[in-house]
Amino acid sequence: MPQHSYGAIPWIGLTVLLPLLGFLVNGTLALVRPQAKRVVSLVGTGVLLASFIVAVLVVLQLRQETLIGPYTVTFWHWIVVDTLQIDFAFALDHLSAVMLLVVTGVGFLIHVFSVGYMREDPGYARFFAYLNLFIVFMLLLVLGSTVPLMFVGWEGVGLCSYLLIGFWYEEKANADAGKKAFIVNRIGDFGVLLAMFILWTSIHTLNFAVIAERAPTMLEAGGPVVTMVTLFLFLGCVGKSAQIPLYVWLPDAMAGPTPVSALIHAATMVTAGVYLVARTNVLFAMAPLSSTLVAGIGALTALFAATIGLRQYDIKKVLAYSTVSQLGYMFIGVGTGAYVAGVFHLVTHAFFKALLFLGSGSVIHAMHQAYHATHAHEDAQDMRNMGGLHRYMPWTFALMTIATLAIAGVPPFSGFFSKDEILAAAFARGAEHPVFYLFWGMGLVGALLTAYYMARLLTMTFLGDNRTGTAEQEHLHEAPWVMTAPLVVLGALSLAGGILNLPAFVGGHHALETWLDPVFEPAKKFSQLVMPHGSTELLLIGGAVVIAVIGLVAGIRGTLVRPIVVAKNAPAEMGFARVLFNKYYIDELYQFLIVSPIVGLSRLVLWKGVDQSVVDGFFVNGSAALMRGLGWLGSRLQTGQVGVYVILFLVGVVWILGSVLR
Amino acid sequence: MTDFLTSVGYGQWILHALIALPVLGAIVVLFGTTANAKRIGLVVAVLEFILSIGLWWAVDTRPGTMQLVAAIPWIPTWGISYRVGIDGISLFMVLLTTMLLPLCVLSSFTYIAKREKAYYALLLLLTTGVLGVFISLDLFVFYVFWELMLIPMYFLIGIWGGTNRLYAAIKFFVFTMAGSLLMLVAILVMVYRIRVVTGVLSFSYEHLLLNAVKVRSWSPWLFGGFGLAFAIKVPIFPFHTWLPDAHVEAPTAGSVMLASVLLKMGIYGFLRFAIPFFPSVALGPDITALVIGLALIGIIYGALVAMVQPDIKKLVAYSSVSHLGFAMLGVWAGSVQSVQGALMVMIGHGFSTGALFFLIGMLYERRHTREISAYGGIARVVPLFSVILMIASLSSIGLPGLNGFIGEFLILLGSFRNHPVAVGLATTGVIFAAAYLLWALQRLIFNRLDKPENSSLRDLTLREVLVMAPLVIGIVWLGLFPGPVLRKMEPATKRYLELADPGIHPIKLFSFADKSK
Amino acid sequence: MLLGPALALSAILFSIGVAGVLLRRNAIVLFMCIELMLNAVNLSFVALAQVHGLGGQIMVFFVMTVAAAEAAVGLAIILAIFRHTQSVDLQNINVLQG
Amino acid sequence: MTAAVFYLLGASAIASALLCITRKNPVSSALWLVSTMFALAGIYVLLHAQFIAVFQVLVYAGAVMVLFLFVIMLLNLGREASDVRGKPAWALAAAVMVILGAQFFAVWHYTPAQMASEQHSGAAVADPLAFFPNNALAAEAARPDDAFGALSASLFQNYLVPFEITSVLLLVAAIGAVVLAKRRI
Repeated sequence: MPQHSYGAIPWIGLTVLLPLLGFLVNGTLALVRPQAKRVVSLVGTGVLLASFIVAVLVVLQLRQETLIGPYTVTFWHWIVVDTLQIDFAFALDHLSAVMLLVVTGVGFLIHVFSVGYMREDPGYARFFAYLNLFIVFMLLLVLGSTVPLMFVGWEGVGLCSYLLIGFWYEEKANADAGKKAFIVNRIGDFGVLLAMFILWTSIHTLNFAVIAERAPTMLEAGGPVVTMVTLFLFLGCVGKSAQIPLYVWLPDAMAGPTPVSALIHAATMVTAGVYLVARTNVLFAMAPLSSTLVAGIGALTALFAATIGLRQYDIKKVLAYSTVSQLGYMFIGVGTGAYVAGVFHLVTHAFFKALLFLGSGSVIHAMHQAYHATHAHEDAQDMRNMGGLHRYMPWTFALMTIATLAIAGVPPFSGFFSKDEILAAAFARGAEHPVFYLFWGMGLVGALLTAYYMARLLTMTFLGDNRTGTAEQEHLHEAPWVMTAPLVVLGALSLAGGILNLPAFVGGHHALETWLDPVFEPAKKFSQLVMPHGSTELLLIGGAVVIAVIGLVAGIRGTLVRPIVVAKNAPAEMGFARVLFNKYYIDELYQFLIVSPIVGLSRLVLWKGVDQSVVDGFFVNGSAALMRGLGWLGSRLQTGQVGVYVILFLVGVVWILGSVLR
Repeated sequence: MTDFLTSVGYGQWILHALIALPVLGAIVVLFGTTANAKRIGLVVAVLEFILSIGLWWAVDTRPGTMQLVAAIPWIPTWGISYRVGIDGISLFMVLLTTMLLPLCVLSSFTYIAKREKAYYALLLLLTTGVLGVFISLDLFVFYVFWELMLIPMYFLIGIWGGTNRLYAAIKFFVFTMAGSLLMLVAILVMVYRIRVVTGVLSFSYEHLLLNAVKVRSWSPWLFGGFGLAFAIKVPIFPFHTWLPDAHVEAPTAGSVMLASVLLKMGIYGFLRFAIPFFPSVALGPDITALVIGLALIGIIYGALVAMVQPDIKKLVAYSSVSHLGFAMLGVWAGSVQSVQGALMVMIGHGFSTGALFFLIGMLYERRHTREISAYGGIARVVPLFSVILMIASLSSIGLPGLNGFIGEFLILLGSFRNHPVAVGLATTGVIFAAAYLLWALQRLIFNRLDKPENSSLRDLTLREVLVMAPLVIGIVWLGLFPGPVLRKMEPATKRYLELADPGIHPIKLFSFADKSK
Repeated sequence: MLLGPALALSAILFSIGVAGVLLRRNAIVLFMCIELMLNAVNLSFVALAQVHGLGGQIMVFFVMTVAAAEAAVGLAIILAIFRHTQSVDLQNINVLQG
Repeated sequence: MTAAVFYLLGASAIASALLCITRKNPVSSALWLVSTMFALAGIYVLLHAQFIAVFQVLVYAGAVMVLFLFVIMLLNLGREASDVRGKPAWALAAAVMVILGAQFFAVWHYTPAQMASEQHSGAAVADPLAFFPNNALAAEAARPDDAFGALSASLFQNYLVPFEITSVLLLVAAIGAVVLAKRRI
């Protein structure tokens, strides 16, 4: 790719360098003078703002240039070994531009929010240091030109999520959650590593652009190599984007502060898997089997997570399972080959899910202050203790409603357009492989459940009568403007997000689709997708809207019909509800099937058994004992009886004579 | 820089200086007073390091052959001469040793209280032994230094060690000695057989390398002798039980030198002697299958057993077994990437495990216990210590962007072509590594600060930060800019691969090997 | 030339001596049996001296002197032991037990 | 004629040896040993080793056996309970006797002819005795007149050093015996 001076584009390095500087400054402050909150917040958010502005400039510059391949900025030769040449280089194309904007934009908003949310926390500086470091790694992931460089970002964000989930490390549960997240991610990374090795041995390159070039010619479409690569890549995505079976870490990740959940476990990191599939679209297009698997697992996760979300009482847990479910939708999108729909849903989801999380953050913040004021020890995140908060937090309530309508897929909001496109794509793909009809169906049911549990969340927290307790009520009040302002911005975005990719029948011209076309063009050769249009399209849309409305209404009425009891004396769940509440006992299953056997095996069998007794005991100490035994035997011979010596003597004589004479 | 070095004739005297300086230092330490023993030791160590930095420019590794070769006849009648030389591979081992020495001396200032003079003298002597092994080009001289290295280590563990240090010291000594005696026999038989065939009696490396092919009929046994000695040193799976005991009982500096440098002599021995001498045996189908199998076991077994260790030092020791299993896989996979990956693991492991042992030593100095359960939640009390411990552990589990990843990535990438299944299994080792180290880290610095003694821990002093700084910088630097190091070692690895090709008909030791391949 | 029979006689005497050593518990008698064995050896020396020259006979000289010295020292030891344990029975002289 | 005398002396030697080892009383076994020695002296004479015969009688029978008797008297051992060992010892002795006998019998067929032919790798040797280099010495010694000349010549010429060593040996033995036996030195 010829490197011309493209105005602002060479400044792309700044978007990563600035947060890195922010991390270094905040990091040293955390160690040296953690109480310098003002400086920390200025540096932390300022750096993000600057990086966002640079990103906008770069993207504007990119819009004017019509470049065929990605624009590469090489900083230095990273790993150089004989034929393997990996550079520390950023590749900027339309897809990474979109991600760049989302990461820096939403990132900036969440930084502003956390200035207010984490104000009293002693680890304030450390928190911002980790957040900045996270942005560095996320940008590395998005901008990396080669798979290993992306992998640096990939595991880097895993590390930051580990640090941030276990931010309040005094609690063993938080530290456990952090460790669990990292290890489950590592299982996913195992897949990415193997995919890299197969790629290297088959087509001798790890550079995304070169992969897109060489794959069609050097690899045979639908062949074993391509399928293996894509399956391993997908294993990485399952680990990172919390799909079945590796989703267990995301609900536990709610142990981290809420801005973390918003930034990492809603908007950016978890979407890395979708980005990876989109980035390597050529390979997935060439491997129909794995694409179908991607869509299948996406659909299954969407439905499965939605069911669990129904009976959760912790506000953040509901949102966590909703994220897992929405990610499932994105994978249905990219699985059916409608990469644009997947990315579009990724963007809109980033907006309204971040808004939902931050909104719940404000609610939890308010509840904390209330309980703090009256020294009550209640779970500030349990919806059963909330209720009727719309009187105290009007702004948060309004914005949360917008987000709920968006996620449910009600027409004017962004969620409707992106989710509808995915379902339409699944329906269209159904024509070729009937199994996609099943995925479409599961997606539809998932949409219904999503609408239901989001409505349930909204009513339990904001509507109905207040259950926090009379004393606490006067302490409940709206979050400070520094927290509500980002909410407003996100509200606007989730409201207007749809215009990014307005479908034809509403007069739009698929702006995002045309923008992302050059990126997904190589995949076109292998899997064409004709979107439904005309009557079928209208029918689908109508159905989706009806589903959304039914879900919402049922959600609201369902929760208001029975009086909700305050958390501390709530009756235990019964029957299937208990199964849902305990998330199908998946965690206990994993613990029983995988974790304890491995630990048990390695303690008893490997360490005590093999290492101590066999290798150490038997061979090492055993041989020592053998020598001692022989010595003892020898001494037994010296009985002191002269007679015995004579006999031994004679036996010797006889032996020698015998051997001589033979 | 290079012209300054040539002007001062650096190439001629540096190798001899590197060997002689520690010995002189040891003597001076012994004759000095106990109080300033450690100061002299530090001066000598720093001087040694400064001298050795010049090697980076002086050694021209482009041709890949031995540089700065100097030979002084020692016992002419037996063809033994004191030949030394350095190439791309041994250069980094020497630099690693000389860099760690001052850190070791600095870290034992407050750690060692009794018999300080002997301690620092032995530490310096150990360095001579180690450097000698890495630069000697004469089998006899190599063996002398190999044994010379053993004795100080034995005393370091035996005198300044923990509770049952004698058992550990003796076990370490007997284990290594058994192996090296077999190697001595192999050396002598090889030299003699070659003399019979060629009529020239000489222990020099080039001579033996040239004529090793002439003793083909003996090569399985000779390789066995060499291989066993190096396998014990690496340590490969069945011969590894001395490592945890030696580490647990050794003082901090001792276990750092043991882990970061002494273990690498095993792999260096394979790269320099065992494989180039008898490639047809070493890289034949069955030995390859055997070694890779053992390496795999080492990786996974080491990681799993490390997971359940109550003692943090034993945990890191077993992690070394796992890391060096990767290196062995890299060496035997026989592609440029995998061998360079093995070298990078040798260097990277030196940094990360060295750092871990230093930190554990500092913790031990404060709380006099290595049980993980005795700690908990100390991140709030000692933030700087926890940050450095976190960096060192992340480098050890191979987080991309730090040095651990480079080595392991190259090994796995390079070995995938001809051992795909082995690589698949080895990569799971990466998951277990994350599991055991993070679990230990959590029990150590996170969780609730419930034990009162932990709340009074004081953070790292300036001296301790000075010890850790070079390692942390090295970890980050090697992770982001491995280019210069990789380029410098590439010619040497290419030359090694030329020597180490099994040829058209490799020797099969066990008949079953044919069916399995 | 009585070589054959002489050697046979020597063998028989030697065996008797050995049997004596095995059977008797009395230290003195043990010594005597050893003397007997030595005489048997002397006999074979002398017998073979006919064939191989006087070297054999000279050996007998040396054997005799050694036997004499051995007898002297042996008996002195037995005296010392006797003084200590009042018995010459080999059975209970086992102070050198390992 | 000489053969007959030899067999007579041989038989008496064996008989007295057997009696020597079987007598309970040490004194009688000592005396039977002396009689064996006399028989042997006779045999030496037959084997043309007159000097050795005389030496045997003088030194061996005379000095050594006297010493034995002296010690036996000193310790006045008298009649002891049968100090012969139990059944297993007999069985072992018998076994050893049988094995030793078999081995000596195997040795017996090594006649000079056999030895000579073996060294010539199987070829029959005409005159086996000529084969042995210093056989001439033996022939000369057979001459009756100066039997002692040849013997003393080789003793004091070829074997002078061992001769001196034995004298030192005797000296040491004497001192040793004195130190051991004396109660207080």
